[in-house]
Amino acid sequence: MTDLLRVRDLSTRFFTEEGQINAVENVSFTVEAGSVLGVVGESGSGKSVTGLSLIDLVESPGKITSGEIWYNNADLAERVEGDQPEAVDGDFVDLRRLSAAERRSLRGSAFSMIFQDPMSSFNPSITVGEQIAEAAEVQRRASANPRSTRSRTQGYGLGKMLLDGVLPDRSYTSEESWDRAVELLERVGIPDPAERAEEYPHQFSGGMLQRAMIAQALAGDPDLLVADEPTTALDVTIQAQILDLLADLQETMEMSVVLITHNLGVIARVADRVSVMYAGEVVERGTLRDVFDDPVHPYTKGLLGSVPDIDQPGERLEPIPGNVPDLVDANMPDRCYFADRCPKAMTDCLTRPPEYEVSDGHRARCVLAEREYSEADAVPDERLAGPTDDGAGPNDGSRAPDESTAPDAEVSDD
Amino acid sequence: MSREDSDVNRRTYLKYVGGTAATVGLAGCSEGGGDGEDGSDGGDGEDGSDGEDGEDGEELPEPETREEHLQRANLRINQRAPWIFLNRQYSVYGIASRLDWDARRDERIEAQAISVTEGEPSVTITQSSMDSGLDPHDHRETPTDNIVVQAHDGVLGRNADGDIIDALATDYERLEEGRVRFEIRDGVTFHNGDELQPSDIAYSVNRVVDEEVGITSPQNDQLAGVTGAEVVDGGVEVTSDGINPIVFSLFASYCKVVQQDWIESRESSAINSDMNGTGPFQVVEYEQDVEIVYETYEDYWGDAPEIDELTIRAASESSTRVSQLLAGETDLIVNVPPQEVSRVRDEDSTEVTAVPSTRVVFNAMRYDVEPFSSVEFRQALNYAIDLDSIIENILQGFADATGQPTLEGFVGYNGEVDPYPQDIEQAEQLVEDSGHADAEITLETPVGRYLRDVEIAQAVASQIDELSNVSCEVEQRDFASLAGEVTSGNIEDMPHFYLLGWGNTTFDASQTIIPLLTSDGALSSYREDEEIDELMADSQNLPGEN
Amino acid sequence: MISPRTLRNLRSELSRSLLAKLGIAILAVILFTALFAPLLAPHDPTNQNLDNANIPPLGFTATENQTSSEMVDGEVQIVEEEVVVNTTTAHPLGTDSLGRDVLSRTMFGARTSLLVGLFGTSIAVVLGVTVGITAGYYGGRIDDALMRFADVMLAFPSLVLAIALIGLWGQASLRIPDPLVAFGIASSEMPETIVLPGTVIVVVALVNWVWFARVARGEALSVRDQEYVKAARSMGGSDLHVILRHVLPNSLTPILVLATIQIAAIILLESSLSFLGFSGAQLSWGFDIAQGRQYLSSSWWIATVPGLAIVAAVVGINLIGDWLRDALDPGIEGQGGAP
Amino acid sequence: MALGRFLLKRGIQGVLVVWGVVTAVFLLRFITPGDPVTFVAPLDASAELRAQIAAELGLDQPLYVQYADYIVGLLRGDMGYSYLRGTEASTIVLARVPATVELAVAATVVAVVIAIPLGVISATRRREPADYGATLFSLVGISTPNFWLGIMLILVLSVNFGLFPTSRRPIGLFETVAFLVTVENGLAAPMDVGAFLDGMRTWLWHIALPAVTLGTYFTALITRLTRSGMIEELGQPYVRAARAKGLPESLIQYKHALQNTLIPIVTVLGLQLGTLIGGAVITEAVFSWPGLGTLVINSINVRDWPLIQGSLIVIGTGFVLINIFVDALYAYLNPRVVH
Repeated sequence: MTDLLRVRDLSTRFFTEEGQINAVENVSFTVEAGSVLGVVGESGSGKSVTGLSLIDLVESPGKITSGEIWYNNADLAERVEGDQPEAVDGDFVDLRRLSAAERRSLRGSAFSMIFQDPMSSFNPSITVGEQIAEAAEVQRRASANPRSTRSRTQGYGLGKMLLDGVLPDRSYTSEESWDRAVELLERVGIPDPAERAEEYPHQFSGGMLQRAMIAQALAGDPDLLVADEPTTALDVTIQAQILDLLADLQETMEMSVVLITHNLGVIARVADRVSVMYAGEVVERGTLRDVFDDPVHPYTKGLLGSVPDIDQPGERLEPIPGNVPDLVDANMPDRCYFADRCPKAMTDCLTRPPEYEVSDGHRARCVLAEREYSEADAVPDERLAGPTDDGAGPNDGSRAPDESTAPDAEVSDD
Repeated sequence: MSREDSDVNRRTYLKYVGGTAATVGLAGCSEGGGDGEDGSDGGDGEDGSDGEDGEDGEELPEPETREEHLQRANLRINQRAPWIFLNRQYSVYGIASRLDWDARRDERIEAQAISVTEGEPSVTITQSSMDSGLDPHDHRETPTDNIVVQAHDGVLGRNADGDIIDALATDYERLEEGRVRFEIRDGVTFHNGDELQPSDIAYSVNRVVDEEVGITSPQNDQLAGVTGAEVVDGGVEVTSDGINPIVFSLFASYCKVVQQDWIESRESSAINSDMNGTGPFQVVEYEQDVEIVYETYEDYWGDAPEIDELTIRAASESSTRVSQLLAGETDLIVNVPPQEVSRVRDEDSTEVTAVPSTRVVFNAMRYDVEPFSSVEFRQALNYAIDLDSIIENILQGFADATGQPTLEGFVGYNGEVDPYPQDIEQAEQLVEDSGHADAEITLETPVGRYLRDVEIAQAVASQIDELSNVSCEVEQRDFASLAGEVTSGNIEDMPHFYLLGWGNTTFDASQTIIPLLTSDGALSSYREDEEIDELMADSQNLPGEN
Repeated sequence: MISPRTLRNLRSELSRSLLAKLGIAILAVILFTALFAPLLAPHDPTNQNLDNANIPPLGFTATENQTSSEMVDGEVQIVEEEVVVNTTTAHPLGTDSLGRDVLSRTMFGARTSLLVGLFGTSIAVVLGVTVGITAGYYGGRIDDALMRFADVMLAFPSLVLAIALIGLWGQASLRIPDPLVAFGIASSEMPETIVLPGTVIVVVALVNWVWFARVARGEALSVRDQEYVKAARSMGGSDLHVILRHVLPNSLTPILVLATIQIAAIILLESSLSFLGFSGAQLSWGFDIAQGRQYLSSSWWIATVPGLAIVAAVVGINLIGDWLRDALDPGIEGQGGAP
Repeated sequence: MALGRFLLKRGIQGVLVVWGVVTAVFLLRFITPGDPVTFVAPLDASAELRAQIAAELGLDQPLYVQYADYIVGLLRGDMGYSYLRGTEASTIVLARVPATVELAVAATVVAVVIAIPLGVISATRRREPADYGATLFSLVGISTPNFWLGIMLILVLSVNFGLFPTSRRPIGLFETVAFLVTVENGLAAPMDVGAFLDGMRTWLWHIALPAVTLGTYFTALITRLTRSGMIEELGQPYVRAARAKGLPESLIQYKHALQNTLIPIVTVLGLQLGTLIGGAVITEAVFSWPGLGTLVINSINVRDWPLIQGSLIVIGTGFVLINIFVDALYAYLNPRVVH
C-alpha cells in the first residue's frame, strides 16, 4: 500500500489573550492511499485542528508553526520541482513549503473536508445545487487552465455580484457544473436529485444535507477526504447509512479518508488504521487490530475500557478519572501529559516520552511499550500535582471519580 | 461715519422726492421744557435733536398742509417712542458688469430699464423665490410683483427715482372730491393682439377693489379709499370715498391692467400659469417654481426694451445666488447679504449696487402693558441702543439709522427729527423715572424673515441688558405664528415686545403710520393717542401736492 | 449583566484596539469641557462685542474688507476699505458675527448638544424598543398595526411635528441652574442657567424612535423562534420575563450600534430646527451652525468650529460603540478554528 | 398566489397609512398656531378682508367639516387648491415628484456604490489602515451637516474650479429619456439621440453635487452596517466550508457573505430612501433643487395646508411603496421567508 500522506511533527498553535495554546503538538502519522485513517480522542484533544491543518484552513489567531506534510502526487512534484526543489522528495511534495495560493488550489481538488453540522455548513440563501455546482465549477476552471491560479480565482467583484443579483443565480456556475452537481447528488443517494438541487438547505433533512455535503466534497474528485465528526449530529440509523456511503465512495473513487471522531464504535466500523490523540499529541497509532486488540498506552486502554462490550453486557465500565488539560503552553508540564490521570504512572513518566515502536507500524508514546509496570517505581499523586492541576480549568485538582468526564464512548447523539 | 457730515446732503437729497415743497417748515426745534424733565438732559454730542423730552405739542404752530401734519405726527411718534427705532435697510443687488441698470427704491426690477453693454442681449435674473401664481391681482409678494410687472402696465408708472410718469393713461386730473379721470392711450395692444379698451382698465380697478368682480384681491388696501371705476365717454373715472389725496401715487405703484375677456374666459389655474398684459415682455415659457422666460413684445406701445430675452429664476440660499452670479450662470441677483459683498466685488466681471429700500425694521412695544405703557421706559430703551454699531458691524453699513417711522425721501418725513443717540446714563435715569426699575422683558423675533433679524434682536437685547436696571432676553418665534398674533386684530393677543419689518412702496408716511401706530390700525401696537389719530385723520382729508 | 468575562473582554479589546483608546480620549475631553465649561471658557459665551465681530481663528488671516456705504447726493456709494482683521489670542478660535467668542460658545454648546443628543436618543430608544419588541414578539395584527403607525411617523417631516408641539406647549425650555456658577466656583458673568430646548428633545425623539423600533422588532422576531425562548415560554415564563431575560439583552448590540449613529443625526436635526427658529436653546452647536450658515463663504469658522465639535463627539461616541460591540459580541471575532 | 395576497394586504395597509398621515395633519392643525390668511391677505388687511379671504378659502368652517370635504375630495382625486397660489395642489405637488425621486435614487446609488465596497474592504482587512480609514471616513460622513458640505462643494468645485454647475436642475431625467421615446401622433418619433446625450450630460452634471451631498450621510451609515454585517457573516461556519471547497476568496466575500449581509441592510436602505423623499430639505435649498422637501417647508412657513397635506400624501405613498418593495426584495433575497 503506497502512502498518500506523511505528516511529520506537525504543530499548530493559537496565540490568544489567555496565552499560547498548543492545539497540535508534534503530530506524525501517515495516510495510506485508498484507506481510512481514524483519528480519535476526547474533545479538546486537537483532532479537529489536525484535520483543519491538513488542508490549511487554520484561521487567525491560529497558525501552523512547524512540521511537514508530504503529499504523494507525481505530477504536482514534477511541476513544483522546477522552482522549489527542496519541497520535493521523489513523488512526495511538502505542502508546508508551497505558497498559500498553491495550497489553496489543492483544496477541493486534492483534499476536501466535511463538517459536523451540515445545516450551518451551507449558505442558507443559495440553493444546494448551486453550492455544489460551485465546487465543481472551481475544479472545471482549474482544469481548463492549470497554469494560472489567477484564472481559478478570476475576480468576482461587486459588479459581478450585482449582475448575479439580476440574472438567475447560476451565473458563476456553468451548465456543465450544474449537471455534475445533480450527478453527484444522485451518487450520494439523494432521490430525484434534479428537483432537490433547486431547493434550499433548510428544506433538507439532517441526513440528506450531510449526503449533499459529501457530494459537494467529491466535486473535485479529491485524493483525501477529511471528515470532522460527520455523524455526530445525526441519529443512529442515519449515521450507519452515512458510514456505509463513505465506505462505498472510498472504494469506488480510490479516495483516502481521515475520519475524525470521538466515537470508538464508528472507528471500529470503518477505520483501517487508527491514531489516538490526547492533549494535542498522538499517544498511540497503528492498525485497527493493533490499537483495539493490543493497546499499549494506558489512555487507549482507558478509552477502550469505557466501551461496553457486546459479549460481556454485565461488565462494569471503567471511566478515566481527571480532565483533559487546557493546552495552554504555560501550564503544560514537562512530562507525559497523561501521567496525572494514568493508573500506571511511574517515575519514568516524569520526562517527555518519545514514540516507541511496539511492532511494525504500531507506535505508542509510553514507556510501557519498553518495560513492564512495577509498583516500586509508582509515583505518588502529590508529586504529579504539577501545574496542570491548578490550571484555570474547571477541575479543582481533586480527582473524585464522579467528576471525571468519561469519554462518551457510547454511540449516542448529544 | 459720524452723523454730522451726512446731515448736509440729506437736505440736498430732499429735492429728489416728487414735488414736495422742501419745507423746513417747523419753526426751530424747541429746547427742553417738557414736563417731568428733571434730570439733566446732557446727552453726549448735543446735535439739536429735540426728540428726547416728553409732551411738548403746545408751543409748535398748528400744521396746515398735509405734509406738515405728517411731519408733526412723525415728531410726536419720535418723542413718544412707541417703537425702538432701528434702521432702514438697503436693497443690495449683485449684477454682471456687462449690465447697465440702476436699482430702484421700491425694490422693483423692471427689465425694460436693463441694457447690455456686451455679450448677447439676453438677461437672467435670480430672485430669492419664484412667484405664487401669475395672476397680477392675486398676490402680495415682491418676487411675484417683479415677475408680473414685466408683462403688465399700470395706468401710471414711476421712474427710477420714484417720480410719477404716464403709462396707459396719457393724462390724469382730479375732477372733484372723490373722483378722478384718466384719458386712455390708444393704439395699445395686449400680447394676444387685442386692442386695449377703457373697459379693461375699469375692470382691472374693480377686480382689485370690489370682491364681487373676479376675485377677492389681497391688494385692495393698496388702492386704499378707491371704491370703483367706470368708463365715461372714452376715459376712465375712478371714485373714492373722501378726498383720497394720494390716489395718483397709488395708481403709479399698483393695479396692473388686464384684459377683461381674457381673464373672464379662464379659471383660476389658467390665469395663474400664463400672462396676457400690455407690458414690454411676453411670456414664452413658464415652469412653476423653477423659471419663467420672456421675449420682447414687438408692438409694445412704449420704447422697446434693449434686451431680447429675459429669464427669471430663484435660489433661496443667498450663498448659492452669489455663487451662480460668480459662475456666470446668472446676470442679476437680489438680496446680496453684506458679508458676501466683498466676494462679489473682488470678481472683476461682477459688481454690487445698493439703494435704500422702502423697508424699516423696528421693535414694537404694546402701549397697554407694563412696563411698555410708560413713555420714559420706552424712551430709555431707545437710548440704550447703539444704532451705528449695529449698522456697521451687523449690516456692514448697508442701512440708515431711523428715528421715526417714515423714511427719508417719503412724503411726510420730518427732517428735524434725528435717531436717538446711545446714552446709557439717560436710559438708566429714564428707567428710574418710569418706576419700572429691574424690569425683565423678552424680545420676540422671527428667524430668517428679515436680513439678520435674529442677530439684530440679540444685539438689541444685549445692549438693553447692559443697563443696570433692565434685563432682556431674546425668544425666537416662527414667523407664521408671530405674524398671526400681530395681525389678529385685538391687542390682547399681540406679543408685548417684538421685532418686525415693514415695507411701504407708496413713498407716503400715511401707509406706515396708519396701519401700525393709530388707534384703528390693522396691526397697531400703539393706540389711544388722540393727537396722532387726529393728525393722521386730518392728513387724509387734505389734498396732497401731486 | 456585566460578568467578569465581559469585563475581561472589554479590557482586552481596549488594549488591542487603537480606535477604542482614541474614542475614549475624545469623549473624555468633550465631557470634561461640557461639565466645566464655566471654568474653562475664556469668555462669557453670550457677551457681545460688535466692534470685534468676525475675527478669524489664530493662524488664519482674513483681510476683512469692511464695506460701508455712503449716501452721496441720493446715490449709495459703496466704500470698501481693506481692513486687516488681526487675530487675537483672546479669541483663539475667532469671534462670530456679534463678536462673541467662538471657543467659549463651542464649549458651552457641548452641554446643550450632548444633553439634547443624550435625552433625545434615550427617549427614542425607550419608545422604539418597547414598540419594536412588542411588535416583533407578539407579531400578527399587533405587529402590523404598530409597524404601520411607525410608517406614519416616518412619513411625517420633523418640522410639522416641531411647529405643532411648539404651538401646543411653547418652547418648553428647561432652565437648569448651573451649580458651578451658582456656588461661585466659576465667575459670575458666566450664564447661570443651562437652557435645554424641551420641545426640540421631544420632537427629535418622536422622529427617531422608529429606527430603534425596526431594529428591536427584527431582533425580537429572530429571537422569538429560538429554541431556548420556546423552552422558557413552555416552562411558563411570563412574556415579560422572557422579553427581559432573552429578547432585550440580545437586541442590545444592534441598538447600541444604531444609537451611536443616531446621536449624530439628532444633534444635526437640532441644528436644522434652530435654523428654522424652533429651538429654544440659543447656546448650542446646532444654533451656532445655523447662525454661521450664512457666513460660510466669508467667516467660515463660525459654522465650521461647532461642526467639527459635532464630528469629534460623534467619532468619539461611535468608536466607543464599536469597542463595546466588539467586546460584548466576541462571537464575531473568535469564529476561527478554535480547538 | 402568495405575491398577489401579499401585495393586496400591503396595499390596503398602505392606504391606511396615507389616511393616517392626512388625519394626523388635520389633528395637528388644531394646535398649530398661525393663520393661513396672514399670508394671503396683506399684513395690514382689514378684518372684513380677512373674513372674506377666509371664507373664500373655506377656512371659516369648523375643522371637522374641512376634514370631511377634504377626504371626499381626495376620493375624487382632488387635493384642493393652494391657499397662496390658487392653483390645484395636486399639480404643484406632483410637479415636484420627479426631482425628488431622482435625487433620492441618485443619493442611494452614490451610497451603495461607495459604501458597499468600502464596508467589505474594511471588514476583510480589520485593524489595518484600510479599516481605520473607512471607519473614520464613515464617522465623519455621518456627522457632517448637509448644508456645510453642500455649500463647500459649491464654493470649491463650482465657483473656484468650475467643474460643476453651482445648482439648479435645468432638465429632468424623464424629459431626457423622452427624447428617445417620444410618440408623436401615434407613431414613435425618430429617436433624437443627440439631444438625449446632451440632456443626459446636463442632468448628470447638475445632479452630481446634490447627490454626493445628500448621499454622504447615507454612505457613511451603509459602510458601517456593511462592515459589521460582513464581519459577522465571515465568521459563519458556511464560510469555512466554502473555503474548504477551494472557492476563491473574492467569490466567498461578495457572493456568499455580502449577499447575506445585504439582506438586513436592504430594509435600512429602504427606510432611508423613504426619509429622503420628504427629508432632503437642506440639500434642495442649497442646490435650488425643486423637490418636495423645500415645498413642504415653504408651505409650512405660510401654513398653506392643502399643499402640506398634498405633499404628505405623496411622501406617505412613497413610503408605503418603498416599504412594500423592500419587503418583497427581502423575501427574494432571503429564501427562508418565501420557500
